[in-house]
Amino acid sequence: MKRRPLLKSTLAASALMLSGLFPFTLQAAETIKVGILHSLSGTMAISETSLKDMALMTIDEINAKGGVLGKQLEPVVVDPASNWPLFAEKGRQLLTQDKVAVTFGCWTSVSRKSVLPVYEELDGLLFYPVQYEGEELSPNVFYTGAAPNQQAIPAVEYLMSEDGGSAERFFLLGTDYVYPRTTNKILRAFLISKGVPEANIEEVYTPFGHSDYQTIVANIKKFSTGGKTAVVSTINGDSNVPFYKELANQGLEATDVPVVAFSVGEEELRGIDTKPLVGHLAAWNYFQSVENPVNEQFVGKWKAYAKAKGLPGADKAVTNDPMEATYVGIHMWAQAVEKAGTTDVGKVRDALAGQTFEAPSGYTLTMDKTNHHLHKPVMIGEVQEDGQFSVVWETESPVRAQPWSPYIPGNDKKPDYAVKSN
Amino acid sequence: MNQPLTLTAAQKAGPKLTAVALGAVLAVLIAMPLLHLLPADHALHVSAYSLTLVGKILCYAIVALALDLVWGYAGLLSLGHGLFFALGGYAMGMYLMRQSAGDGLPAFMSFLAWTELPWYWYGTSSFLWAMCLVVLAPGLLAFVFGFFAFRSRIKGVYFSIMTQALTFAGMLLFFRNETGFGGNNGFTDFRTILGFPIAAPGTRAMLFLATVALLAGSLLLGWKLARSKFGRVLTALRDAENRLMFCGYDPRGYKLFIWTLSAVLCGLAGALYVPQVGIINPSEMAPTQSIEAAVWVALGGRGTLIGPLLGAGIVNGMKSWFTVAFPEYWLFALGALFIIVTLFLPKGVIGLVRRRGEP
Amino acid sequence: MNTALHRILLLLLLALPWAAQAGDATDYAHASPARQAKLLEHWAAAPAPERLPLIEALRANRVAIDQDKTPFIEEAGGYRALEGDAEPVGTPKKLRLNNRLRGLLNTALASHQLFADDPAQRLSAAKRLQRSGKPEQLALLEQRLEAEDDPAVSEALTLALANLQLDAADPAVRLAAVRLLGETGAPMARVRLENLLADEAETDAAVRKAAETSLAQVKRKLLFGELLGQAFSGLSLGSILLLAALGLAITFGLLGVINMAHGEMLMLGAYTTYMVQVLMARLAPEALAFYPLVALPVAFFVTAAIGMALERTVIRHLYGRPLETLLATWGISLILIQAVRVLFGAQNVEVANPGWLSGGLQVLPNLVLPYNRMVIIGFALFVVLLTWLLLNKTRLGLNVRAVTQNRNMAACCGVPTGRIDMLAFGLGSGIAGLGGVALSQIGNVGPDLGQGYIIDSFLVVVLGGVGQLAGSIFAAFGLGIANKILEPQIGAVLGKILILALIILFIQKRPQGLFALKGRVID
Amino acid sequence: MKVVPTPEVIDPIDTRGSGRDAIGLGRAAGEGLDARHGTILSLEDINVSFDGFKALTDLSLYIGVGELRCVIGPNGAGKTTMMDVITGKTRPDSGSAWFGDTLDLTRMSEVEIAQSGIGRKFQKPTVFEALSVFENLELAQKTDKSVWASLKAKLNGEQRERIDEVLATIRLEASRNRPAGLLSHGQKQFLEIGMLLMQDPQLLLLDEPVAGMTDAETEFTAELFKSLARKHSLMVVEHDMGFVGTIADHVTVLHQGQVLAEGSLETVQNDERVIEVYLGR
Repeated sequence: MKRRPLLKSTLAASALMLSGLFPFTLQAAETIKVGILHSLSGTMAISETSLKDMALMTIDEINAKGGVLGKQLEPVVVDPASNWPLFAEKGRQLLTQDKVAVTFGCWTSVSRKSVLPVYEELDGLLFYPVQYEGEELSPNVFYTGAAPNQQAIPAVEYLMSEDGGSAERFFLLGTDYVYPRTTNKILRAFLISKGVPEANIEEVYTPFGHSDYQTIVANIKKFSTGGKTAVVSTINGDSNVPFYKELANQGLEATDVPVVAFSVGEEELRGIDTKPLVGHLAAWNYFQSVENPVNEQFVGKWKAYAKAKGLPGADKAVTNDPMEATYVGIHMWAQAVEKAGTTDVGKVRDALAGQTFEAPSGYTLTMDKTNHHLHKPVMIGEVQEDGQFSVVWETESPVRAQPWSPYIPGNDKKPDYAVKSN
Repeated sequence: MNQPLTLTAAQKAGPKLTAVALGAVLAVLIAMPLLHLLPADHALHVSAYSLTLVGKILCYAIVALALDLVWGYAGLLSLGHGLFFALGGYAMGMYLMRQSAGDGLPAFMSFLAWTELPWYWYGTSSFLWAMCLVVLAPGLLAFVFGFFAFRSRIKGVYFSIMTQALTFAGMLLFFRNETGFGGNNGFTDFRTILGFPIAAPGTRAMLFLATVALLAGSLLLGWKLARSKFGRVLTALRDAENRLMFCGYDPRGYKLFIWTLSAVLCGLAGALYVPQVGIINPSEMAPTQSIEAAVWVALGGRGTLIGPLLGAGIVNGMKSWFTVAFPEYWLFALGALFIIVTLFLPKGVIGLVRRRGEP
Repeated sequence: MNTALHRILLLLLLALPWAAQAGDATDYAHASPARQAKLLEHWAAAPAPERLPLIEALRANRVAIDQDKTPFIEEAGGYRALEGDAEPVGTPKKLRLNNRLRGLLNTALASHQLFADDPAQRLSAAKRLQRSGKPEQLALLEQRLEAEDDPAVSEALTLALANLQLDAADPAVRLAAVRLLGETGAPMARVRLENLLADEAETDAAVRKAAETSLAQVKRKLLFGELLGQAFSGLSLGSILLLAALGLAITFGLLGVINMAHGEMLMLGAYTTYMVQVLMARLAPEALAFYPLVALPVAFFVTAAIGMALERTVIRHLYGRPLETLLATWGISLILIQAVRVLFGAQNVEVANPGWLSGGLQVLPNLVLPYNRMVIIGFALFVVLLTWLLLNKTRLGLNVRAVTQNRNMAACCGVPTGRIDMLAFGLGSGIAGLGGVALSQIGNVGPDLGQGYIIDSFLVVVLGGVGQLAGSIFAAFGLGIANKILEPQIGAVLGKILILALIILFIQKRPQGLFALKGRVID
Repeated sequence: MKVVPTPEVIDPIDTRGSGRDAIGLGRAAGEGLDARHGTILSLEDINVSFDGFKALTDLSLYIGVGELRCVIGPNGAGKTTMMDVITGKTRPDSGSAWFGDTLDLTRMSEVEIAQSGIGRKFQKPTVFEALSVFENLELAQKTDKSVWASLKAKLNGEQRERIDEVLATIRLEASRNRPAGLLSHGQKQFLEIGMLLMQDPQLLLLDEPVAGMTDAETEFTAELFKSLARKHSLMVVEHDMGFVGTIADHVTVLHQGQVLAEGSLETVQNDERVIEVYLGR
């Protein structure tokens, strides 16, 4: 029996490859499959897990009302594990193996960039719920988060206003990746157009997962002696906690140097002791503390859902902007499918243009007729002791998105409608 | 215990059966891309999903094999092979980016407001030069690092930790936007390779076949090396380096050769990986990725040639399946698998298969 | 009883003038934000002691208005009218504050506090006015300086005044102010002096000359503070690295286990701190401030127990196969991370600095040493001492060293090697748990906490020399300080890359680390 | 038992070329090794210290061409450290070490030293356990040892014969294809000696070569060493006085890193200081 070993290993290898070759296919005519592509493990799980849960809740809500086109929605949850190539692979799997009608997912820009060619190639439909840097407009993606002009610019305008503290010096601090870079680039151009001299703008980047902000906070302090200073923070994820802790412990208060953050929401504040942060700011299109009946219902539903499903930390469940964007996105898609009478991507895409939805932010949001972005209100919130934000300023009406920011040279030639990149 | 080669098993099994078994796998692998060319509704059609998935795993298998050459044979555990893999991938990615950018600059550069290509991008629009880079970048880095490391006789855990530091430094460097490799976003959105659209079934099939060829070539190379006196010197080096030195062999040259060769193989695998998965980003250099590669080798059985391939296949196959079947709990399964293998299968899966084969 | 009576009397006294003041609170409540700001500026320039409670209530964000815009102060269980004795119509809504108003309130509060009886309060008010004093307050400050009898407060007031006197018409006054500013090391003084010198803003030659001298003086002082700050942040980073690596110095350095799950022991220590905090908030809220102290032993024993359990079930089988311990512990780490993620959620959990670990000590005008960092430096040294004592002065330590140096010989001498292995691994894990408690006070507490420290920890241990406790200490502080010297020059990312490159080069020179034992090589 | 021929004076010129190939071991001094003055190894004033501990103090030792020298001494006398110095594993703090008249051992790497003709057997038998006995000998064979050569190396008939010969000498023909790890302790000792023979060095350093051997094996080893002497120079470190007595023409006693006594075994054994060191008087 000496001949067996190699044969066996060879067979094992080929069996393995075959299993990848012919995955079992399930056909279910009575449901519409909906893909959910959020990392449940790895570094991005911290942000994306709650979006997955929110998507599931919204799908339950739609199903409870009879589904879409009389069919129940069937969520297909996959875990791309914060691994960017895996996003593309899972996206392809959702489209070709599971044949989902639409996908809700991605958080980081790199994950979106990774799946984008797949969705364009297979003509899939992706709803992306997070604020991002713009500079992209794909016919296969609907962007329900904010473009830079729906978040960053209004926030800086507020800082420059009397109420915001009449800031004249700006410390642009971010994690070194494309969203902070683009945002700061736009902000710099914007500030200069408002007459702020170059010397009054400082741009600093830290690596992912940076946890030692001693030097940077000391530099902010030094910078702030030159005049009324504000910090614009695009620090991502985990680095926020050490940053804010250092800020508080080195005695920089919001009255001296306010920090406005674009990536810190209610969910992130759950992990921070907010007492020393009172007065620091965040700019979003939605806050949990917004007072209106739709939001009351939305927050209530989420809390009940978290409790019912036994989600970790359910007693302290909060909603935030990307969760609202997910919620809005799924509902808008469902409405568009009803309108089109089919889940066919082309028809749904057409039906989505001009679609409206009464959102928890208290506004009726409209999907733009051409540029695949929502018209959104911009709100500035101040951190409160209880980890919530109180809105100190908001736009009078929803703002149309400018995915191609006019502050970036060359963008004036970009069309304001979606075109495939290849 | 430490059999120098799988070959002992292969020799026992008889050349005929080995050839038949290997031939069968090879036939399946060659058939796959051809079946992919069939129309989508054909019963035997192999989907693009399956093809890219298997293609990706084959690339990983080459990495596992390359790692096994240095770990299993020469006893040098590298926790930084992801760096060489990524460098090869980036070299290929540079070419692909130039292809899709046409005469202009790659998109991320215009975004940084750069007006001309940095010097290290020169010539990357030529496929040939890009291929040279695929070999040179990982090869040179490995050579320089190896030269110093082996000169000062860094070995064992020290060597592993240093390689880990190396890949970590590489990751930080490539994450920087100013480095000129697209920062965190890396390279995506490739269109054509050598003028062929990258998503076309024909291109996919060719890339897949190239991967199969590289894997078969690496296997053959590994087999030849392991059978040569060189292979025996490596085994001797692993078990008793001092004795070998007092026999008059200079271990530095041997280590450096196999180490550089392994890095180049990884680079080639990376170059084939990138057009198939469609993205390269610094997270490929994350230390955890390299540790995972070591796990593939250990799981399959190190010091053998087939083992690492099996290991890469099993872990990645499981990963693809688990992340869909039970997304929340797959890490438990993966973690448990590592523990069970190290505790109960010190020789890896291949050891298990062999033991069963013997009475 | 007596004090309560006192308070009521005081309140009555204070209440009297309110009527006369014709309603500052009402004025404020009715004003637009811009007008509110004007009011506050006015109040700051002309403080009236009766207004103090109003300003304090405003600053604490406890003023609300009802539908008729009548101002109320929020108190335990209800609302009390600030002026008169009206009852709220409907539920009063809090008056909104923003950062501008908060800043103005601070200044106004300081103005009012200059009249306080407590010199400490006056001192802090004067110090605040050094930073935010407005020209309109000039007269006020002069008046208070004359009335002041406490020397410390006087000095602070003089300085605050000097800031404003730079714009005085009389060159002699300006000269005195400039000289005075030179005495301080305040960052603000530098800017003021620079502005004075720029663009020929100062015309008097003598003042200019004095300003130049003062500016050089201030700059020197600032530089000194900066360097001290850098040294401190280097030490602080070093102490954090040390705490993160110390447990590994035992499990990896002494036992030879390439413990990839070490980071997760840190993480479990931090989560234990969180649990202790939650439990104490529920069971013993009055002692909540001391939860980190309670968490120390708890975290030590929890992580030590988990470590020992792992040692008995998994690692025990792998001694002598170091590279395989890497794989098994990697698997363990994956499981631990996901377990925490399932139990506590993927999000970070909130671990708050208690009062005594919040804020910092103002050492120099431009140097604040945060309490949590100072405590952590001390704690790191304490843990090092503890570990050293345990390893060198106890029977257990002797046995551990015996087993790690020669397992078979130790077994022959009757040392229960199995038990020693378990205890040593438990000790290493426990120390990692202690490190986790400290880390929870600095950064975030989430499932991935450990992953961020594992590479640094290994580098520290390897750089110091495996098995060398002293080496780890030097390596940790060396890395911390080198990092902080490089960071301001070339940025955080390049600094870190450079450090890694230097480590790789250094290991070439000394392959066994900083503190390797020289000796006959045993094969 | 044969009578041991004790060479009184070693004539360097005479030892070249005469009776070289009795058991086919090649020349005593290889190309490039200049030993015209009759000493193959000269250690002069060697000092080695480890963290303050003086392992060797002003040690001087000369070994003649074709000599068989035994080095004895109590534990910690510095015997192994001396071997480490000769083979380049430890660098002396001061002093000089010459191989022949021209090769400065303190400036050569371990590999260069090995290639120039010094072979070493470790105290603990060290063989390549994963390789077969035959492969162990093959690797030790004197040949081009560069990476490139090893990639295309193929054994020719002559080399095979040579391996077979040594296999016979060390009596391991029956185990030729067994992995070396499966050999007994004594067999490993012989295999390591066999590897030294394959390496064909001018100077052999043998650290406790008969430890763990049976009496018969010890006797056989003694025979082997005696037959090697004259054509090769040998330095044997040994505790077994009986063994030393059977082979040694010249004995050096080390104590606390210094040469305590030198001469014939008899002279040494009668030396007062040696007795004191050994018997602790």
